[in-house]
Amino acid sequence: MLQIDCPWCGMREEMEFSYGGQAHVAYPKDPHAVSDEDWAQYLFMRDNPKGLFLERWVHSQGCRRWFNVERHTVTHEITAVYKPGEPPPAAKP
Amino acid sequence: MTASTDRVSPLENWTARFAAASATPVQFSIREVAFATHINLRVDAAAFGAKVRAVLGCDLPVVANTWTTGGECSAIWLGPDEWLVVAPDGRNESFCADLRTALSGVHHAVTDLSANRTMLEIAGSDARVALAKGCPLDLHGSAFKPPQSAQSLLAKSQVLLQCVDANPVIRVFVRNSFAAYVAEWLLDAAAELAASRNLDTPRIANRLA
Amino acid sequence: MQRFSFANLVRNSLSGHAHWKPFWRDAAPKQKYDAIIVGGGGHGLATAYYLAKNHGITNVAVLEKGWIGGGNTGRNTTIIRSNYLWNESGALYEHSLKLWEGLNEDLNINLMFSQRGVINLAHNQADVRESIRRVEANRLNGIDGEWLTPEQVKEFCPIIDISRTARYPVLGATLQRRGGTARHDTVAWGFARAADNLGVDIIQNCEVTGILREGGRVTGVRTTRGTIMAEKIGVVAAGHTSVVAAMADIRLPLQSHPLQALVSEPIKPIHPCVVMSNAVHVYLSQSDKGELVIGAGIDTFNSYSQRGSFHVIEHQMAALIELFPIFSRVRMLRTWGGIVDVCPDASPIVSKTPVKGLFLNCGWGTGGFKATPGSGWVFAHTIATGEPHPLNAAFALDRFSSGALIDEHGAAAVAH
Amino acid sequence: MSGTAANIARIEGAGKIDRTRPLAFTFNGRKLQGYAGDTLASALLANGIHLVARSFKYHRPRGMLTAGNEEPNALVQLERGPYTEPNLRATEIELYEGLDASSVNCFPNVQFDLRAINGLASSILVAGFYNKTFMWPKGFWKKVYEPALRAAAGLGVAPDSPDPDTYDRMHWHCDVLVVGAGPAGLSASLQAGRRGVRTVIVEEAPEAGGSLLQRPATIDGVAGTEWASKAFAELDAMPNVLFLCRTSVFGYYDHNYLMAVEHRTDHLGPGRSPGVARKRLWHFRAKRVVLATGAHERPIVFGNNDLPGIVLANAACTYATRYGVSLGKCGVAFVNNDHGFALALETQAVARNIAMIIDPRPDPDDALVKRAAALGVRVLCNSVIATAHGWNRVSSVDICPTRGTGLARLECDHVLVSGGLNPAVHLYSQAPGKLRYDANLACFLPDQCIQTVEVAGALNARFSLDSALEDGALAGKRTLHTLGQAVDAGAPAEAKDELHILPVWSVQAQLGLKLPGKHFVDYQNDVTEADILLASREGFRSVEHTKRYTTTGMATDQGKTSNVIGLAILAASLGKPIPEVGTTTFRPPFTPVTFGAIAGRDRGSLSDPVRTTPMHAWHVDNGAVFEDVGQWKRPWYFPKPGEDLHAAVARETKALRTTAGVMDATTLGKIDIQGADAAEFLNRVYTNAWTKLAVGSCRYGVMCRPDGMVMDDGVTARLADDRFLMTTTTGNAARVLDWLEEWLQTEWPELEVYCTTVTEQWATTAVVGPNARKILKALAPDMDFSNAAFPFMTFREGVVAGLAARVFRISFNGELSYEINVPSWHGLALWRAVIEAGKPHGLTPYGTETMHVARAEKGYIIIGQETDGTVTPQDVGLEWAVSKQKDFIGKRSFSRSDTARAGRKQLVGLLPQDKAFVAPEGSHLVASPERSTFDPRLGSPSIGHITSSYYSPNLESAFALALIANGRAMHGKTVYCSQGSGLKPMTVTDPVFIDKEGKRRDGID
Repeated sequence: MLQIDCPWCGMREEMEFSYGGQAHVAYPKDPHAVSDEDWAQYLFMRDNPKGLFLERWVHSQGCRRWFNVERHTVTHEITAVYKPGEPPPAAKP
Repeated sequence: MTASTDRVSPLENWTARFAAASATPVQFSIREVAFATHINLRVDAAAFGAKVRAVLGCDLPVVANTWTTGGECSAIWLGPDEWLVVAPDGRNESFCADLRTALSGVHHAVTDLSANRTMLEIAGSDARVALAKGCPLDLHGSAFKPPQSAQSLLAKSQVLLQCVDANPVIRVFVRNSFAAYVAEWLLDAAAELAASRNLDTPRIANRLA
Repeated sequence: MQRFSFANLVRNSLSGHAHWKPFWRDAAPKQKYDAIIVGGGGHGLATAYYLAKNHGITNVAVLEKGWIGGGNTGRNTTIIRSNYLWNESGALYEHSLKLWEGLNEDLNINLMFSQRGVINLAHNQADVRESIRRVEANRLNGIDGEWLTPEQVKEFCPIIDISRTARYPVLGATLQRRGGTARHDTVAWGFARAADNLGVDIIQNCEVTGILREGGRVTGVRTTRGTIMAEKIGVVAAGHTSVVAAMADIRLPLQSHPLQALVSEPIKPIHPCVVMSNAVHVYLSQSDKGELVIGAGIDTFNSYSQRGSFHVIEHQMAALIELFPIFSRVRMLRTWGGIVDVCPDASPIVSKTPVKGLFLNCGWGTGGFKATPGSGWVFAHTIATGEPHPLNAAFALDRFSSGALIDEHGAAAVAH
Repeated sequence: MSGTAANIARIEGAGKIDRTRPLAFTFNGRKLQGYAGDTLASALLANGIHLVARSFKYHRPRGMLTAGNEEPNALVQLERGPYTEPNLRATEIELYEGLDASSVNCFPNVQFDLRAINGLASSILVAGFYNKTFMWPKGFWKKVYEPALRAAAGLGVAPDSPDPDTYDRMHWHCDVLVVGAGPAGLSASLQAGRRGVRTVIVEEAPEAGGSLLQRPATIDGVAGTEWASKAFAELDAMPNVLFLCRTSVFGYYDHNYLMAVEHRTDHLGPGRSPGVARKRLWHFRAKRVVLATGAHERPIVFGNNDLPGIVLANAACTYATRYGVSLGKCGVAFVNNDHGFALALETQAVARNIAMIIDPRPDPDDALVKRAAALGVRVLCNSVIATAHGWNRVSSVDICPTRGTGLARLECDHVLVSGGLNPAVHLYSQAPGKLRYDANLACFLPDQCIQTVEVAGALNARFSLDSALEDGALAGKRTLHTLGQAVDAGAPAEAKDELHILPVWSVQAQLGLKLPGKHFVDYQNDVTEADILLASREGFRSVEHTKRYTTTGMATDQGKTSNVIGLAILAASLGKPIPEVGTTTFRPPFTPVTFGAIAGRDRGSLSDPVRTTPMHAWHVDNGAVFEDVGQWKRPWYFPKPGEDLHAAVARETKALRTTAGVMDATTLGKIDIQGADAAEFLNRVYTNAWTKLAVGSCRYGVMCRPDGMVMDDGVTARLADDRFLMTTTTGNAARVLDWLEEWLQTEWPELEVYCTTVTEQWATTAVVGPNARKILKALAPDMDFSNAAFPFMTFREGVVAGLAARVFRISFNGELSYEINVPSWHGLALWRAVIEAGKPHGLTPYGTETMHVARAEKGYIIIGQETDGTVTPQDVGLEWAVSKQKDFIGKRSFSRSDTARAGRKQLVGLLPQDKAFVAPEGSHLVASPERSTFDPRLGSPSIGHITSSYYSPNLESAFALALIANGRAMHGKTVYCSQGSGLKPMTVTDPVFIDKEGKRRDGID
């Protein structure tokens, strides 16, 4: 069980949160202007890196706020937590 | 045709079981606090907290997971722009109306949830341990004390915990349909602690105090 | 190939088993192959075997970053069945099940394929509806399936609690009698042995680090053991497929998650079949050694670590004990995790890619083991001919653009 | 027979058992006696019983190899009936009065086991033998071979009745978690405890002390045991310290989350602690962890090294010093390191039964050799034990020199073995921490870990007492330092202790000889050295392959004594150094944990919340049969005496269409949506338009996922310009709220909208049917229910039955229908008033089944029944609710080739030609009798399936809804329900069966 630092509530157990997949997947500005392939990119295609990953979580049993997390998908180490609208941490070397 | 205007709380029929489980209140007690006014309030507190205060006589806490009290009310932090206002029974309609008036023209939401939830109040030396059996929060006396509150899980139910006294007295807010489950769960937890009194309950309770 | 038989076993026992040969050669990579399979799990090894056997393509290398069968092949609950809902899935998994039924003879190894029957429990009215829909779909797809009443469930598996007052009452179940389990590791070893026998090079400890391309087509791979050329490359890397595909700049609709399973200590045989319950996420069988083999759920988050969270197991155990109260005093012995690559529609991708000569076989999610022979069969066809086999045509990558998904999540169990 | 007399192997005056408290127990039906403080193993040995078990495959006689959690052999079935528990290790069972244990996996008994005949076939039953045979003839696998294999499977037996015990769970946060209360763990704990940080110490044994309990020691001028009990007392008195004994940490998970199981009542015996949970599962979240898990001694592989009487040196010492048990009259020790050598001497000091120490090293430590001489023990250097002999117990050993030849047979009745130490790296490895092989110490040690963990004591290769104490203190200080305490973290670790070990993994391999007997690596799974060599020969050269092919390390002891030896033998066979072969990864649990303990308190009524509405008590009192809808219990139907589902639903449905029905609709999700942009928000999430909806009116809405598939539906009312009340399906209530929040917070933060769930604020009573208006009038005389004043798809606030209420005129059944909402605390009162008011008007309570029938008669879909995540609004005939003008979530997906294709499956109605035929829901349909079965060339003949199917007393016919390919073009055609044995013809119709014009919903004014 992960321990996640909700940007509002502080450190809480993973069981209070729900996972929201990759962060920063932008809704196309005009969905009707993009091709089926590009629409499929938005709908289904996702990064799936072995390493640092920017992802979304929601504190569903707590403050119900969505936020972003930078987490390593092998060690599960959480290296950053930030609110929606805030920029992701600079790419690590 | 008229109905009885007597209200029925979700744990109306549990009074006797609660009383039995509270036989030694210094160790554990449990009761339902029904029918209090619960108002969910969404607003930008930094900008408009004063308007709210003018109605409620109570500041909205801006520190996460805390509660404040003032006038007839307590306000419990639920999120960065969300509070639960708890007031005595019967104040729901007037407070809702007054809040709406005070906040008119401001982005806000005032929602009466007085009948949405009930409240269990548990107290005594075993209370923290009983909760620790199913709640992943750090409930140690140094970590969870007035004026703290927290939304979390108790076993398989979402709950709002409010520490109203360090002694401790802890209020467990639970939605109506989960109330029986949470009550059953708490009674079961407390009974186990009582049965284990000669084994380890005081020692563990003491370590969480 | 040294034949496996009782007579040969006895003969070898006389010499203290000194003369058994390796199941497969420990091959060193050549400079060039006709085809390279990236990933030495069951699916990759089966692909290599059928490339050689069905298509005569024997100059094939299977590249495995660790040891063969070390991924999900050796980390699952070994359940084999073909009772999928949609026609496309049913056909593919049924083809696989038919291959399983002759695989011992084909590979000359005892895979301990045990057709003890798989039952899927229904716990509410929505489950019942979906179960019947599935059974009837299966029947019309030539797949065996039956609907059992609670009493018939009890008869088939006497230790299940079917009392109506249970928190998750058993309202019935589907049964596929031809379903069952097999010995997972042996499947990888058996395919490796048979493929090796046909000339396939199985190269372990060889990690692919790059995919070489020229003018929109593949030319080879860079590996930790040097560059290896081939004009056809099949990627069958399960949870790691996204990582390998990214080397060819391909983004996939896959997310990798940890999936856990566990076994109990061996106990005397008591559980006769495979029981699955989607509603409470439990699946259970008892191995020929006596261990209860129990599948748990996946962690919700992406991960490449072969370990999961304990609260997932706690949830499983609570549900399991409700269904099987007598197992409360049995003990959990081992837990493990695999990395499953999950597609949005819970169906696999067996497909060509925009890069010529590069083929993908992935997205089997939590259900890949049962598909091993069928997956290898159709993927070998796809690689050999450059076009999908009729059985995997629907499982192409372009379904995510067209919308022709094959949604095997089962109907969402919600109602008014 | 007196207890004392029976304890033939007790050493006078030795041990820490309580000789004033004899305990009677039973083993394999024999009545025996031990003492408080014994384990079952020590009590059996005290009674001279060495043979306690049989091995898994060959059924060889086995006795205790160890005295602890690493025991591979001595498995017993404890107790009988519902309390029985299989495969417990006798070395871990604390003796209690009346204990009843028996051997597992032997028939008819442990002395004479018929299955030992397997041993004769052992030359065939080698590793992986089953992969090579049982294939011919093909049908025999299922009928003959597998049943035979399964008949031999398993060890103990599961109980045949539910568990009478209860289990508990606890979440606990701390600054420092110390695992292991041996010298190093205690030393670290004292550092932490005295600093006042929140500390937890977890110890597997009943008391603190670890090795101090079994080895003579002096610390700070007092005996080791006294030091340990003082340390315990000091720590246990600290309010910041929780000291748990009889507790095993079995899992080390992410972010310093550790799981432990506390055995709270096992030592008292079954059924003696009513109300007390037998085990408690601890969930620790620790800021820092100190692992002081010690080390396991490991055996040496030689001929017949599994005979009862052959034990690890540490175990022999423990039995002598802690339990006062002598293992025999004449023992020899076979050790290859100073640690084992010292243990043999410590045993001798108490038991006085060790004749000789056999040591392959040329030069054991001088001081130890001198002590041996003083204790009267001969030391034979440069020598090994080649083979042991004996029947059910060792009776002699063959000794031979490490160089040269020549065997000498030595009579003995027990053998002490020490092949070195395996630090207990399991938890560290789980963390996950990397291990490194130390060639000098011949063991794996912790190397690097991604989590904040310290290691101390024997786990950190500090094998001697002084060094373990120092190491523990240092680990404690380092931990405090990283917690920000002003503590000098101390100097970096110095050189580790020396073992002076000469690795001997297998005597055969060491001598380069073939020796007689079986040479066991994994005792319980009967894996021999020959099996590992065979695996290596057959190409299983990765350590994981070898493990899986031979099953080394996969028994219930999880390879604690066998893993490293197997690895070393494999490495030697490959001519590689051990680090190049690697090690297997250790996974939880460190020690087996019962399923019940893991399930904890989530049993029975607490296994999952049962959610009920305020009216539930009335439903129960009035005989409702309930169905599970998610966690809710909803009335399914209300049978009258003698009625089954069919009869009750026929009656209820009839009433709803002819008089009136009443249903509890409280469980529908309700979301209060407020803010200036609320209408715009609904425009984006629903497929239809919301801006122009008048205040006081309601509208049906469908929402889609971005892929265009229907996700949920419901009626939403406009309470004010800037306020809507959305309803959702029961099962999707939470999901829809999360969905709305997700879009608001992450995609459209600029929208001024707040969502609040009010599902349980309101209790909802639906009054339905031609008489509904009459009933409402009776209940709310002050409200105007005329069509003009209160038209369809509007709501009004008013007083109903004396209660403030909000009444919605909406209909999920085509009838005149009012849904009365009152605060939930008034729900039951209102319901009762409605029932009363309805009595003159034929008001009939109905459940979800009748609701289903009624809505299906009108062709209304149910999410999750007509939809399954693959269905668009157009597929189910809702294109009227899909806006052509505005954009909304999912709209883009409708133009994809497959989604836009003609001939998709579409919702239709079906009328069976046999009106009595109620097709089972889920049945499939075929287009013609000629093409009704599977054809390998053409595939499935199914053109779709039945989503809903009922008998309608109103239609006087069964009817159904179905999704079939190109269905809207097929109205009037006959299709066939492929059901069981036959094909039933059905006519495709419009999905609306009743009142297509929609007249009924206005009722009679």
